[in-house]
Amino acid sequence: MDFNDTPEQAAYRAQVRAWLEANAAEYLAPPEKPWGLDEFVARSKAWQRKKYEAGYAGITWPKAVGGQGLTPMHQIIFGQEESRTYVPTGLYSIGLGMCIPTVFTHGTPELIARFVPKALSGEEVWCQLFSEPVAGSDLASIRTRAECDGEAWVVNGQKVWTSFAHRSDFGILVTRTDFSAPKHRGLTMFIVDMKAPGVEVRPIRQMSGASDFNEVFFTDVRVPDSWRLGAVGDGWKVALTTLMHERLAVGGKPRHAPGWQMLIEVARGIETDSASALERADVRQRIASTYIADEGVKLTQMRALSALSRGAMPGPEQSIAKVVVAKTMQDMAAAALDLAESAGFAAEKGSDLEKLQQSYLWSAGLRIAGGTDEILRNIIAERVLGLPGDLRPPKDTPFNEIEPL
Amino acid sequence: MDFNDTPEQAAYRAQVRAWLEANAAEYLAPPEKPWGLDEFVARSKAWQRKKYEAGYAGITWPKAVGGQGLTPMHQIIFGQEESRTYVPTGLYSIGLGMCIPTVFTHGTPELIARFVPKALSGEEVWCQLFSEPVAGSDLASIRTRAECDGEAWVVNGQKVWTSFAHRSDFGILVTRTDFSAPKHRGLTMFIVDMKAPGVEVRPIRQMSGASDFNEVFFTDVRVPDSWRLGAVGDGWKVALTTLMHERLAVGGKPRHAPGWQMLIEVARGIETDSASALERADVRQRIASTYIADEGVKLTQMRALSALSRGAMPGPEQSIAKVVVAKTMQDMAAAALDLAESAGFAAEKGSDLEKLQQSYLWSAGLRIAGGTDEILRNIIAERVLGLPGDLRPPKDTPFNEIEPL
Amino acid sequence: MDFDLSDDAKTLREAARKFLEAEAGPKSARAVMDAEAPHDVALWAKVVAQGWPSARVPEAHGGLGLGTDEACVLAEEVGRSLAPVPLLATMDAIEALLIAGSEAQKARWLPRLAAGEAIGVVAWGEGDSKSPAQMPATRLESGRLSGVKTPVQDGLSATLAVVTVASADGPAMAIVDLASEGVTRSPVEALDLVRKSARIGFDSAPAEPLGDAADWVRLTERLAVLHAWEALGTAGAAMEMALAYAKDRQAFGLRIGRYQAVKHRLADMYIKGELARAHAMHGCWAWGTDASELAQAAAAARVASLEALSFTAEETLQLHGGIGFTWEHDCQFFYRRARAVSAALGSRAHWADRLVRALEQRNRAAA
Amino acid sequence: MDFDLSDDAKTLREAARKFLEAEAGPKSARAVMDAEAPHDVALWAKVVAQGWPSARVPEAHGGLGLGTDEACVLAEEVGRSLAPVPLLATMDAIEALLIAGSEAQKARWLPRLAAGEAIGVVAWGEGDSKSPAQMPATRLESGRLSGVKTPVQDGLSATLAVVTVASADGPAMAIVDLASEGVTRSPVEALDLVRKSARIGFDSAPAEPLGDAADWVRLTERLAVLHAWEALGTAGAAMEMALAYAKDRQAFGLRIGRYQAVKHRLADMYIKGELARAHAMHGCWAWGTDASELAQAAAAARVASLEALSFTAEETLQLHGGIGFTWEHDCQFFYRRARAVSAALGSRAHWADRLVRALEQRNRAAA
Repeated sequence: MDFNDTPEQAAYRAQVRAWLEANAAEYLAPPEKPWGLDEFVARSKAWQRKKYEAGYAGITWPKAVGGQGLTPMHQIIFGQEESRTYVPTGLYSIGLGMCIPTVFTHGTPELIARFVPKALSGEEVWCQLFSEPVAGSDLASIRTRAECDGEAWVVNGQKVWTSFAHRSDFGILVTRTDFSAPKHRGLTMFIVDMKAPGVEVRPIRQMSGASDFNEVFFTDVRVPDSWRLGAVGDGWKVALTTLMHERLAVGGKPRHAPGWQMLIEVARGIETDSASALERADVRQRIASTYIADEGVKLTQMRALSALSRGAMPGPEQSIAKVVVAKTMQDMAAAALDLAESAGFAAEKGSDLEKLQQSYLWSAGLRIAGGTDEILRNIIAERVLGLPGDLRPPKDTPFNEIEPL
Repeated sequence: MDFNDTPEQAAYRAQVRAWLEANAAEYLAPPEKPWGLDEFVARSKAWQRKKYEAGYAGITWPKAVGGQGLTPMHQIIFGQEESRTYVPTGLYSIGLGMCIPTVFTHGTPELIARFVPKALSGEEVWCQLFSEPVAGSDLASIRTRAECDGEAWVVNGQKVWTSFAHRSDFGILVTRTDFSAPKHRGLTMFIVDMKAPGVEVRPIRQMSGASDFNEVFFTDVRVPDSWRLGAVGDGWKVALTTLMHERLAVGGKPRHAPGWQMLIEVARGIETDSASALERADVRQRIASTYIADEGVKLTQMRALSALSRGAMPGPEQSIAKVVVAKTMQDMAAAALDLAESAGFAAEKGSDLEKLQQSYLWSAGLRIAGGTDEILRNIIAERVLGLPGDLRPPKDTPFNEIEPL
Repeated sequence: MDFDLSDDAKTLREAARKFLEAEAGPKSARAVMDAEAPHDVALWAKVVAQGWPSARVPEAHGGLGLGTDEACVLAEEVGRSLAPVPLLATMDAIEALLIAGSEAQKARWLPRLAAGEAIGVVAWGEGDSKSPAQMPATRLESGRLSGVKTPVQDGLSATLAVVTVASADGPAMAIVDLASEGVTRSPVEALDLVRKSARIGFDSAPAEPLGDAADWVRLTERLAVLHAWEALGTAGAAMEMALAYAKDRQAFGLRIGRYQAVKHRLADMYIKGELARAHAMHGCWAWGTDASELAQAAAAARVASLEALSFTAEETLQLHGGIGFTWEHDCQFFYRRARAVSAALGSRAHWADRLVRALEQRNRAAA
Repeated sequence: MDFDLSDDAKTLREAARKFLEAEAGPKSARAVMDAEAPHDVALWAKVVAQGWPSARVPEAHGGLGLGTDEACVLAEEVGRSLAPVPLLATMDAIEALLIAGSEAQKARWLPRLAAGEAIGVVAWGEGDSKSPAQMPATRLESGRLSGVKTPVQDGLSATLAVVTVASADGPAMAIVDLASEGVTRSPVEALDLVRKSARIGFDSAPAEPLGDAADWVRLTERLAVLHAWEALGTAGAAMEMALAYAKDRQAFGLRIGRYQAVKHRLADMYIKGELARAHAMHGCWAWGTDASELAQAAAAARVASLEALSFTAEETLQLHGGIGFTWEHDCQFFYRRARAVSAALGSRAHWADRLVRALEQRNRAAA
C-alpha cells in the first residue's frame, strides 16, 4: 500500500501544478461574493478554453476525437489539483462528462467533427434531456415523441431536471419513436439544437430557493435525421452509454459540503444543559459516524482509483458513494441544527449553521438526484450481489398497452 | 379519558383479586429455582383446573361451549390481575388461545362436546401444527399430505415450530389434500391425536440453549374423517380463524423481559471513561427511546382495549406491537452489553447483565416468531394503509405446477 | 378504563378538520409564505369567530373553559392544515396565564386573548444554542424588561408576549404588551417560511413578572403536550400525502406503493405516528388531570412526536422523488415545519434528558 | 498511489482461504463448542505448520518478518472461517512484544510464539465494565503480579499472557508465563461458545513489566486494526451465507432475495462492509508505515468494523427466519462472535470517543 505517486504520476502532477499556478492565480481563494450566472458562464468558458489550449481537456478521450489519450489516473491527478482551486467547472460537467462521450461513441464521423471540438474548447455548452415528469427512476418510460417527416424528425414533449438548459447550445435527447414497440425498444436518441424554434426552457425553483434545473418543452421541434445518435429504436442502448458515464460522475460528498470538521467546530461552541456539546457522548458518536461515512467513501474511491490505475473499469460498486454521502449529510445537518436549538433554526448569514441549513435542504435533493437511495440499493443488490430483480410486468408488452399494476 | 375502572369493572376486578389471593397464594413471588418441565406441566394443569372450576376459564367464550360469555374487558381484567402473580399459564396459551376457538368455530357439535370441556379444564393439552420447513411466513405453501382412505385420512409429512408438542394430547393440523388445486384451495384442517401411531416429536434446540419448540413427523398417521374441521379444501379459511386469534395473542413485550428500568439500573452502576454511564447523553437517549417504544406499545394497546370495550374488533393495527418491541429489546440489550464491556460478555448468573444476554438472544427469535418484522410491515402497509400487495406469481396456478421466480 | 378522547373532543376535531380543509391547507400556507403579512388575516378572523382561541379560557374570563382534550385536537388540526394563523402561539400564552397569572393579569389579558383582540406568544430563545431550561440573558428589573428574544415564531403577529427572564431559581417569566415603548421588532429569516419569525428587542420595556421559575417548568411540560399534538397533525398530513402518492405514482410498470422499500417506509411512518399518538394521549390525560406523571408523559410525547415528524417529513419528500424537492411542491412545508416545531420548544435530546430525569425519579420512588 | 494490499498479501489470503475452507469452517467451530478442549488442537498444529504465528516475528527471532498487510489478511481469514485456534490471540501477544519487549523478552518469547511452542494472549478486562483505557486493579510490584483477568478469550489455551497493570501513567503491561506458580485458571461462561474464555487469577505470580503506559495505547491501536480485519472476515462470511440463502429460499412463490426488504438489507450489509474495509485498509497502512494517522485510522477501523459485524450478524439471522434461530444453524456463531469481538477490545462507544479525540487533535493541528 502506498499513498504516494509513482515517478511518472509525480511528474505529471508537478506539471499540472505549475500550470495551475501560472493560469489559475485568481482562483486560489473563493470569490469574495458569489458570481451571478452571466459571470459564472463567462468565467467557465474562459477557463475551459485555457484548459483546452493547454492540453488539459478530454484527458482520457481518444486522440482521434481531440482528446489527450491519457489514463484515468492522469484525469484524477488533474482533477485533484484543479479542485484545490476555486475555478468554475460545473458548466461542463454534464456536457463533457456524459453527453460528448455519447456523441463520440455513437455519432457519425460528421457529427463528431462538427460537435466534439467546440464542446471540448468550451465554445458550445451541452445539456442532457432524459428525465420526464412521469419518467424519473424509470427512464425507459419516457413519452416525448419523435415522428419521422422525410429527412427530419418532429419532436413534441417535455423533459425535466435539465441542468443549464437555458445556457446550453445543444443537448442529447432521448425520444420515443415507436409507441407500439416494447418499452425499451421504441426509443431513439438525437442531438438537438437548444436554440431551435419550438424549444422552451423554464427554470425549476427548488425547495432551497435555488434554480439548478429546468423544464424543457418541445413543440414541433425539427431535428435532422443526420443528427440521430445510433439506429432508430436503439435509443436505450445509446442512453446506457450516457448513464455509464453518469456513474463515473455521480460521486462522493459534494465539494465544500459540511462534514465532520464543521460538526466539531459547531459543537465546540455550544454549552448544553449537561456539558459542552463536544464532550457529549451522543455528539461524539455522531461526529464519528459522519467521519466513518464520508472518509469511508473517500477511501473506497481511492481503492477504486487504484484498481482503475491497474486497468479495471469502475463498476456498480461505486453506487455506494452517493447513498452513503447524501443520507449522512442529511442526518448530520439535522443533528447539528438540533444541537444549535434556536440558533439552528434562524442562522446568521454566512455562518456554519447557515451552511448546515443549506446542507439539510440540499441533501434531501441529493438523496434523489442521479438515482434515488432506493434505486441505488437495487443496483447494489442486483448488479454487485447478484440478487434477482424486482418482479415487474413483462418487458415485451407494447408501450401503449402497458397497464400499471 | 379515564384510566379507572367503571363500577362494574371494579367489582369484577375486586372479585378476581380476592379469588387470586385465596387461591394463588403460593405464586405471589417467582419460584426460588426454575421448575423442571414435569413440575411446570403438573402445576399448569392444577392451576387451569382451579380457574375452570371457579369460572375463570374461557371468559369470553360462548356459554354454549362452556365459556363464561363475558366481554373482552373481563378477560383483560382477569389477565391483568393474574399477571401480577407468577402462576404458570403458558402451557395453554396456544391451545386455549388459538386451537380451541378454531374447534368451536368450525367443528361439529360432536367434536365440540368431545374436546372443548376437557381442554378448558386443562385435562387435555393442545398444540398447533401449521408451519413446515419450507412453509414459514408463506403458510399456504405447506406440503404435509393427507390422503382419503375410506372413513379416515392418512397423513404424511413434517411440521415445525410446534410448542409443547411432546406434552400435548391433541393438535390442529393443516394438510394438503389436493396438490393439483391452487395453493390456497387444496388445504384441509384436522384434529390429530398426538399419541397416535406414526406421530414422532423431536425437540428443537434454540440458539439460546432452550427448547421451546418441536419438530413433529407424521408417518402414515390415520385421522378419522369425523375429526375434520371444515370442508375438504377449506383448510385455508379455517386456518385464518386460528391466525386471527394469533393476532390477539402475539402482543407486546414479553412479561419479565428487560426494559428501560433495567437499563437505568445497569447504567447507574457503570463508570465509563468520560462519565457515569447514566449521565452519558447517548445512554440517556437510549433509555428514552426504549421507554418511548415499550410504553408506547402499552399505551397503544390500552387504546385498543378502550375500543374493544366499546365493541370494536382488534384490527391489523396491533401488528405494530411485536415489530416495535422485539427490535427495541434487541437494540437495548446490545447497547447495555456494549456499555458493560467485558462484564456484558461474561455475565454473572442471575445478574441483570445475564438477563440482558438472554434478551439479546431471545429478541432475535422474537423478531421472527409469529410473523417476521418484514411480514408485519407488509400487513401494516397493506391492511392498515391500503397499499397494494407485493407482486407475486398468479394465485390460481396448481400447487404442483408452481415454479419459483 | 377509557383511554380515548372525549366525545366532545372528537366532535370538535371533526368540525375543525372540516373547517380547516375548506379554509386553510397548503394553498393558504403558500399565500402567506409569498406575502408580506405574517399570517392569514382573513383566516384568523374566521378562526376567532369559531371561538378556538377561547377554548381553554375559563368562562369567567369570557372563554369556553374546555379541557385539554379539546386543546389538543385543535393543535392537531392546526398542525395538519398548516393553517398560517397564530392560534397555537395564542394558546401557549393563555396557558402561561392559566398557570402563573395573578387574578389581575388574567382579568386583563384572558378576555382579550379569548376574543382574538390580542395575539399571544411565548418567547424563550435568544438566538443562541440554549435549551428552554438554560438561563436566559433577558432581565426584568423594577418592572423594566431588557434583552432580545429571537427567533420568535409568530412573533410578528403577536401583540402580547410571555418571555423568559433570568431569576435566582432558573428561567422565570414576564409578560409584556408588545405595543409598549422600548419594544422593537423585525422579521428574522428562519427555516420555516410560512410561520414567520421575529426578533423582538426589549429596551427597558414595561413588563410584569408572571409566576415563578417552577411555573416556567410546568408551562414547558404543558406546551410539550400541546405541540406534540401539533406535530402529530403535521406528520399525519405529510404521511397521507405520501400515501396518496405511493398509490398513484408508477415506476417500472408498478405503482410505487407495491415496492417494499416504499411500503415498509410508510409502515414505519405509521408505527412512529402511532407510538407518538399514544404518548400524546397520555400527556393530554396527565395535563388534564394534573397527574404526577406529567413530567414523564409530556417529555415522552415531545420526544416521540419530534421523532415521528422529522422522519415522516424527510421520507415523505424522499418518496416523492424529484418533484418533492421543488419549490412548487408542498413537501417543503413539512420538511421545514419539522425544524420549526423542534426549535419552538427545545430539541429531542433536551427532552430525552428530561424524560430520563423523570424516569429516574419514578424508579427511585418505586424502589 | 496504490491503495491496495500487496500482491504477497493477496497471495497469502488466497492460500489461507483455501486452507481454512478445507480445514476449518463452522463444522470445526461446532466441534470445539461441543468439546472440552478450548481449541482445535489438530487444526492448530496445521496452522503452526503453515507458519502463520510467525508471520510478524522478525527473521532474527525465527519468524517470517512479514508486514501488516499479511497480518491483516490472516486475521480476515481466521475471522471468516471461525477457525477455533488461538492464532489471533498469539499474534496479539507478539505485537505487544514487538512494541514494548526488551531484547531479552523478545529473544525469550518470540521464537517460541513463532514456532507454536507458546500460545499467547493479551488480557485487560477484569470482569467489570471498564474500557481498555481505564485503570485496571491488577498490580505488578517487585516482579510479582496480583489480580484477576476475566473473561480472557482463548485464555484457556494460552501459555503466555500480556496483562494490563496499574501504573502512574495509566494502564501498562506485564508479561507472565502462565505455567508460573500463583497462576490459576478456570473456564468462564460467556456469549461466544466457540472461542472459550477463562478467568485467570494471579496471586503474586512472577512477571515482568513490558514497556510503559504509552506502549499499551499503541498496542491497542494496532490490535484495533488487526481485529477490524477479523471482524471484516466474520461479517463477510455471515453476509455470504445470507446472500446464498436469499437466492435460494422461497416465500410466496418468489426467492426471498427478490423482495426489497431483503435485498436492500443485503445492500446495507455490503455498504457497511465496504466502508469498514476501506477504513481497515487505511488502518493497515497507518500501522505498517507508523503514520501519524494511526490513532485516527485504527479507531475508525474499529468503529466501522464493529458496526458492520453487529449489523450483519443480526440481520443475517433475521433473513434466515426460524431456522436461523436454532442451535443447529450456523447463524448463532456469527451472532455470538459479534459480541466477542466487541468485548475483546472495547465497545464502539469507547472507540468512537477515541476517534473524535484524534480528530480534534488533527483539527487543532490543521488550524
